[in-house]
Amino acid sequence: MPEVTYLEAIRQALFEEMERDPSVFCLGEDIGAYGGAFKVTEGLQARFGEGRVIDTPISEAAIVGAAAGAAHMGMRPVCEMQFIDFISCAYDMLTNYVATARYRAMLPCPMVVRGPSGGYVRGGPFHSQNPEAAFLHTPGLKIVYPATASDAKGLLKAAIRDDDCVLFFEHKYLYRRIKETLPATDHVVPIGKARLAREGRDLSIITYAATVWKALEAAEQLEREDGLSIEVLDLRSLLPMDDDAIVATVRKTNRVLIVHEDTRTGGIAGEITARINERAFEWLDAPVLRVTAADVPLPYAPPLEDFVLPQTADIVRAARQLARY
Amino acid sequence: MPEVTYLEAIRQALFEEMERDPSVFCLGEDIGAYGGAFKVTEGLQARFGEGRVIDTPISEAAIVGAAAGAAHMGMRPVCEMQFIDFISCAYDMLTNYVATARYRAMLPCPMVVRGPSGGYVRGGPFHSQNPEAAFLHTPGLKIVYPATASDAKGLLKAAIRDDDCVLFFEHKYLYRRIKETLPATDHVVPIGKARLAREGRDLSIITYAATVWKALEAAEQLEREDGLSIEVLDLRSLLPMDDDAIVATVRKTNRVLIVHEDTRTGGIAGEITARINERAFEWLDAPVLRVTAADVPLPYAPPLEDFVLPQTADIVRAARQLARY
Amino acid sequence: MGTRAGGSSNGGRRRNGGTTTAAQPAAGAAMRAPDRTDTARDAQSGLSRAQRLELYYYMRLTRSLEERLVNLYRQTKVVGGLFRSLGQEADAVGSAYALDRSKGDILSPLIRNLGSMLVQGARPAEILRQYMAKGDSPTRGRELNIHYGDLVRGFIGQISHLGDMVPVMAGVTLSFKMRGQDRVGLVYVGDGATSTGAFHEGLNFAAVQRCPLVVVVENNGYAYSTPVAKQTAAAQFLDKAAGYGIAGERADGNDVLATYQVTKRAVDRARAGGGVTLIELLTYRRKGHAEHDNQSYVPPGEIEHWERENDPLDRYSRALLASGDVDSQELAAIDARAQQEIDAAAADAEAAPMPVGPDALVGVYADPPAAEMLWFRSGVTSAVAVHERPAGWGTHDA
Amino acid sequence: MGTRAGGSSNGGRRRNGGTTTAAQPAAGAAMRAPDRTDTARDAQSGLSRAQRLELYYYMRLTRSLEERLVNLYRQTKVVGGLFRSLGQEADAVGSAYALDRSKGDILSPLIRNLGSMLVQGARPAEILRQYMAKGDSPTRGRELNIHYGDLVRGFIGQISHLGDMVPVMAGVTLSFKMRGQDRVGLVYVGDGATSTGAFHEGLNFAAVQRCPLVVVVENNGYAYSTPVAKQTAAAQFLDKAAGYGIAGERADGNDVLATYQVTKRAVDRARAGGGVTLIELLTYRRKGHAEHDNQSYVPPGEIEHWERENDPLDRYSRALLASGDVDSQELAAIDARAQQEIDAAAADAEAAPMPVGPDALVGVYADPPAAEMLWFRSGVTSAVAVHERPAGWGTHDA
Ligand SMILES: Cc1ncc(C[n+]2csc(CCOP(=O)(O)OP(=O)(O)O)c2C)c(N)n1
Ligand SMILES: Cc1ncc(C[n+]2csc(CCOP(=O)(O)OP(=O)(O)O)c2C)c(N)n1
Ligand SMILES: [Mg+2]
Ligand SMILES: [Mg+2]
Repeated sequence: MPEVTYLEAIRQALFEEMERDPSVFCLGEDIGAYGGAFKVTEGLQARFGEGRVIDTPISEAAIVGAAAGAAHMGMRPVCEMQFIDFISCAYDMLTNYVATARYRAMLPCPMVVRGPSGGYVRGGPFHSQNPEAAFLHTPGLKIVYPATASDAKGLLKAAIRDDDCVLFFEHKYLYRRIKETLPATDHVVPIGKARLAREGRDLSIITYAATVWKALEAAEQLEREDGLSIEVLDLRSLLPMDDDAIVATVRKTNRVLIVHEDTRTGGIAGEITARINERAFEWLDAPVLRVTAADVPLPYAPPLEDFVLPQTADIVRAARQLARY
Repeated sequence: MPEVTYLEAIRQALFEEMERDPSVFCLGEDIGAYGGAFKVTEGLQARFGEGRVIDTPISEAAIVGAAAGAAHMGMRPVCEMQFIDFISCAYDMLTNYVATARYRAMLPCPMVVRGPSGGYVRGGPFHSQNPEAAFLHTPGLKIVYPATASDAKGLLKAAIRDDDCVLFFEHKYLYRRIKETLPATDHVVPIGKARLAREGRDLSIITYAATVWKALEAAEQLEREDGLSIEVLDLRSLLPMDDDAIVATVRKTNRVLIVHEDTRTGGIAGEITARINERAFEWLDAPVLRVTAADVPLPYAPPLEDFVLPQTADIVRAARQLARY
Repeated sequence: MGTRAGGSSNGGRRRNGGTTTAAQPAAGAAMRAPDRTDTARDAQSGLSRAQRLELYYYMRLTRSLEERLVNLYRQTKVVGGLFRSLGQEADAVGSAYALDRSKGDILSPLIRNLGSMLVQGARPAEILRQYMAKGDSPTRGRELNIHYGDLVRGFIGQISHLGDMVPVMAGVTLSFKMRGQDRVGLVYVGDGATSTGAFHEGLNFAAVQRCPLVVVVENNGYAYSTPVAKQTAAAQFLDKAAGYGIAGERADGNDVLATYQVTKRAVDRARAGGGVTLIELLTYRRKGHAEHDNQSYVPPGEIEHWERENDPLDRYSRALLASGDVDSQELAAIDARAQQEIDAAAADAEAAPMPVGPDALVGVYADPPAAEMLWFRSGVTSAVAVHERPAGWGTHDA
Repeated sequence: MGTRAGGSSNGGRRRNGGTTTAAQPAAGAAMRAPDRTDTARDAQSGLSRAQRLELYYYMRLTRSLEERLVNLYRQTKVVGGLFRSLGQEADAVGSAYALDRSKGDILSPLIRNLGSMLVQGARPAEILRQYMAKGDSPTRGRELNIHYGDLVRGFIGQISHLGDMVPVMAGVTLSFKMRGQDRVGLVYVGDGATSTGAFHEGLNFAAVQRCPLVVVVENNGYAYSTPVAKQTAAAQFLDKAAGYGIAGERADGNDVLATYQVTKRAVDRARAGGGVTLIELLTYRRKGHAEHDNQSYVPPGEIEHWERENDPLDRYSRALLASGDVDSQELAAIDARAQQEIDAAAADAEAAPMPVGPDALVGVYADPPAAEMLWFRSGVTSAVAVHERPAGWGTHDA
């Protein structure tokens, strides 16, 4: 089996699910002949036709709303946001209409909203966002944010098969930078289960998406330079969150560093910290600490973006302090 | 001085600020002759004219966007969302345009977005929301959510005078249920400072908005029935948050219960817990615990709403457990 | 203005069909009077006598049901606000009647479209239970008033956020097109809702995709307190159609037959692959936005004028009587029958139990099936201590 | 179609005014040739000879500046993507030229409206610094490309989210009206951006308020890869005007004088209290959405056709020469002058320093003036260790 990129893994999942299930279809801006801004849907329209790979007007609320309507009728739409930053235009539709459909009206709403997310790519404040925290407090939605090609494929397949709406965030920094050989069989990764990306004894880093790789890099350096054994937990699913995996790693290492790329205040680290407090307080030998972006819109210039976003060096520095605590 | 309600206090703030500063104006749906769905702006148009109290079409994104444009030009607009639930329609405009204006473009954007928020009123899933968590991770916005008539007036005045955008959430359950004699002078409450609503030694309840009253009720009961001395910290400002006040109460009582009306997962309690971990971990004698709504859209029927939202009895129960820890 | 004869027949329509049961007598069953000329078609509308009486029945049922709701509201048996469609019954009933339930057409009503839901098969007992937040109401007490739906009968529950149902119905009808189904969708928006971004995005999306969708703009003069002149600078909502490249028509929404005809043409167009039609129906909201609204913003005499000159039920019963093949006893019998149904439904609904607290945790997701019980609630079924119910606790103000 | 003579004079216009400085020679200064008939008005446009040459200058400056940006982009000196307006220079320049800076008119450009910003006084050095993310660029390295503004010169920085500038400009111009100021606003939207909810809400709001606002829909055939037929079913964007109850006009956007005239009429209407005008300008995007876009979706020959038959600079220089009062040497001198300005600006911009990390924390709020330094960063000014820069790190793909 050849290695495939994170991006290619996503494309494979779309292809395979569309082949498998005629109710799956894609809609979004420029996803047809052009194949999408990042070419994720390249070749899909050629294979499945204009009827199942639909170029839409620039209207994210309509894309999401129309997907919901089609989903009620038994379809399984996959919406692309050209950049995930534009999901904010569909915020009302997602949080009020889609998320509540089953609960308030017994309407099934199986759909996926996916799109390129995250920074580290000089995209500036409107092409680099991490929207997970904005949706975390909306019951009725699910949120996944894979860090590996294998998880990208497996989670997207699970998302498409899920009977509720799944927000599928793709880290654009990873699109073409990571490669992996994928399992040959129909590869589905269950939503709601974290992945132990590295085993360790001294300290746990809990993270997801692009910063998983920074955490792993930091872990290696800390092992090499400080002899520290670092565990890295890749959450993969943010809603629902894998409490068991979180508690297990806290019990094991008793020291937790949460790393995420989103801004500090109101980022998901807060929720994780609260859960650790509630479920594993007695196992903590040190405060749960956070390495995150600074509380500013993400700037464009490389020195500014580098300064605002969490870097491997930051994780190393923070982990050293926490290990010494 | 006669006692005034929370609602009347808000109206007074609007009147006084519009009298004081000709650049202050109001816009929103049905706020003119009708005086708004809850009559908060009653009498304003009669006093200040149609030019300064503007009935708009039903378009929250336009209301907020137009306010931003006017604010750039030196005006100080106050937007009403008929129910705060409709702020979701302006989510893009607020988080992307307004919040970043100063940072990305050196554009001043002094404006207020206010509206009736919160539950306990049989409003169902779309007339009861608490949107604070959706905006907490957006640097550039400020968020206040007063619990008393005096704070409602003083914080709204501060919000109108603030040089950035302030989201001013009004709890509709409190509108006509609480009364207070207000200070006679120009009463401004600084944004970013919490209020010690009750002093205590054994346990701290950190909360804001309507649940402040439930916490106070619980505190009385706990004092009476269990002899517990409960401190109640009313945050008032959620962004920026008063870290010093939070740390001070943790150091004093060493036990913290956070109470909020919003859903549990992704609610603001997570952020508060993280800050306590970072700043006062050594002072904790017990895990930080949360009393919140359940993770469901807020249902309409009284038994369901009562079950989902945090009640005084819940706070009592939780505080007892935490005190015993 | 919808006065020309609709060229299309209503042959495919089977109203009193298999969806009614013995326990729930068929709506309109009273109108079957085989000894009369039931099948004679009205020249303009193409509707049979039975169908024209059925329209009357649904309009009467709408009005009487709302009147009953007012009584219940005054008795504080309605939990939330009460939203009337007084004076707009023709527009909701006539437009919905143009759909074909036997084909699986789907409708998305708004708060003033109770009549349209009744046409699609909603039952008074459901409506009453909804308003009273009963545990066996269609939404099990989770949602307000007429915010509920049933895909089998062909209507979808709205949410409060105005405009949002337009994109949703674009998607519903897109699925009809994708699957080659012979189905049509109809979505209502108020004059106020046309100002929303969702209305625009959804309508444009449907127009480009040529979805089989009818968009009915109910111009009832006001959005809450805001008159149309403050909602749009356009001379008429019909003028929006060209901007989306779709067909447009305007009709007298207080004339049930005209409303039916204009909608029927649009439904036929949609079914024939002709895409979206925007219909502006002119009507008037005689009651406030909700029961608490005192309508202080309405110019004096305006409401009385509409009540006197343009009540849709008065107009229609006069027209039926003038047509010569209906007599006033028949209409009185329909009125009585509607009343009986409502009486039975009200007794039923009042006796129905409220939901119990833990029901609230069920059904947010297919998987997991229920939300976690809150840690401080384990083993507790009633959340509220008796003393927590403050005076004034009750319906919200707007 | 903008061919009738504009009745209005351009008397109030003072282009080369007090905002230019010795260090920054006045744009257009080269065109002052007092020995020629500078004040002779063109019959159709009402523009003097000097003004007509100024239009040429701005169009040339736009094109040459973008060409320089292409060079810099290929040298990887541009940090993000590069967005061209090749073939659309006339539409941006001609429309912006209808505003009156001396009156404080304000314009909101989009990504293809570099020309309009130059007209309002933006300087090549600023543009180059922006694209290179320099620390002394107008946004200090915080925002991309031409996303910046200056209220003094009268243009407002866009954000990426399409449509959002329409409500914002509704508010800007609402403030003009509230304060009784004699000012006008102009906002651009692409054919694609007309599909957004924000466009609709903002336009409707401005229409109802009769704001002094001109909305220019630049119909350049595509939104990224999406042709207009997939964006709207309307025959023309002009058809949207009636739906908002506003004035509408359509013009040839590749004819700079026609563009100027149609916009001037709208500006005059706005200034006279006549409210909003929607203008559709027909043009063509000859380059891809951004430099990386290979335009595979464009039918063969289409670009070449527009290049050959309808290049706005070619057309305009031919027209100027044909008018008889301009000769080719004059145009060549303007070309050279534009080139010199760009050369100087580029040298300047390349030499300018990048911002430093901690600058990022300043200025989110007026108070507090800076965000908190991250705890793990205290005392650290460079966040990134050298080995962290992976291969391929660089500009994003779209
Ligand atoms: C997006 C949004 N904003 C505000 C409201 C509050 N609201 C509820 S009904 C209403 C007026 C609706 O008027 P219209 O659309 O004309 O419908 P009508 O009530 O006249 O049938 C308003 C402003 C809402 N439901 N949704
Ligand atoms: C709300 C929103 N959705 C998607 C995008 C991504 N996007 C950027 S430019 C563009 C195409 C714009 O087309 P048009 O409005 O015609 O402007 P043009 O580039 O042709 O000038 C798209 C889809 C965006 N910027 N904003
Ligand atoms: Mg209305
Ligand atoms: Mg375009």
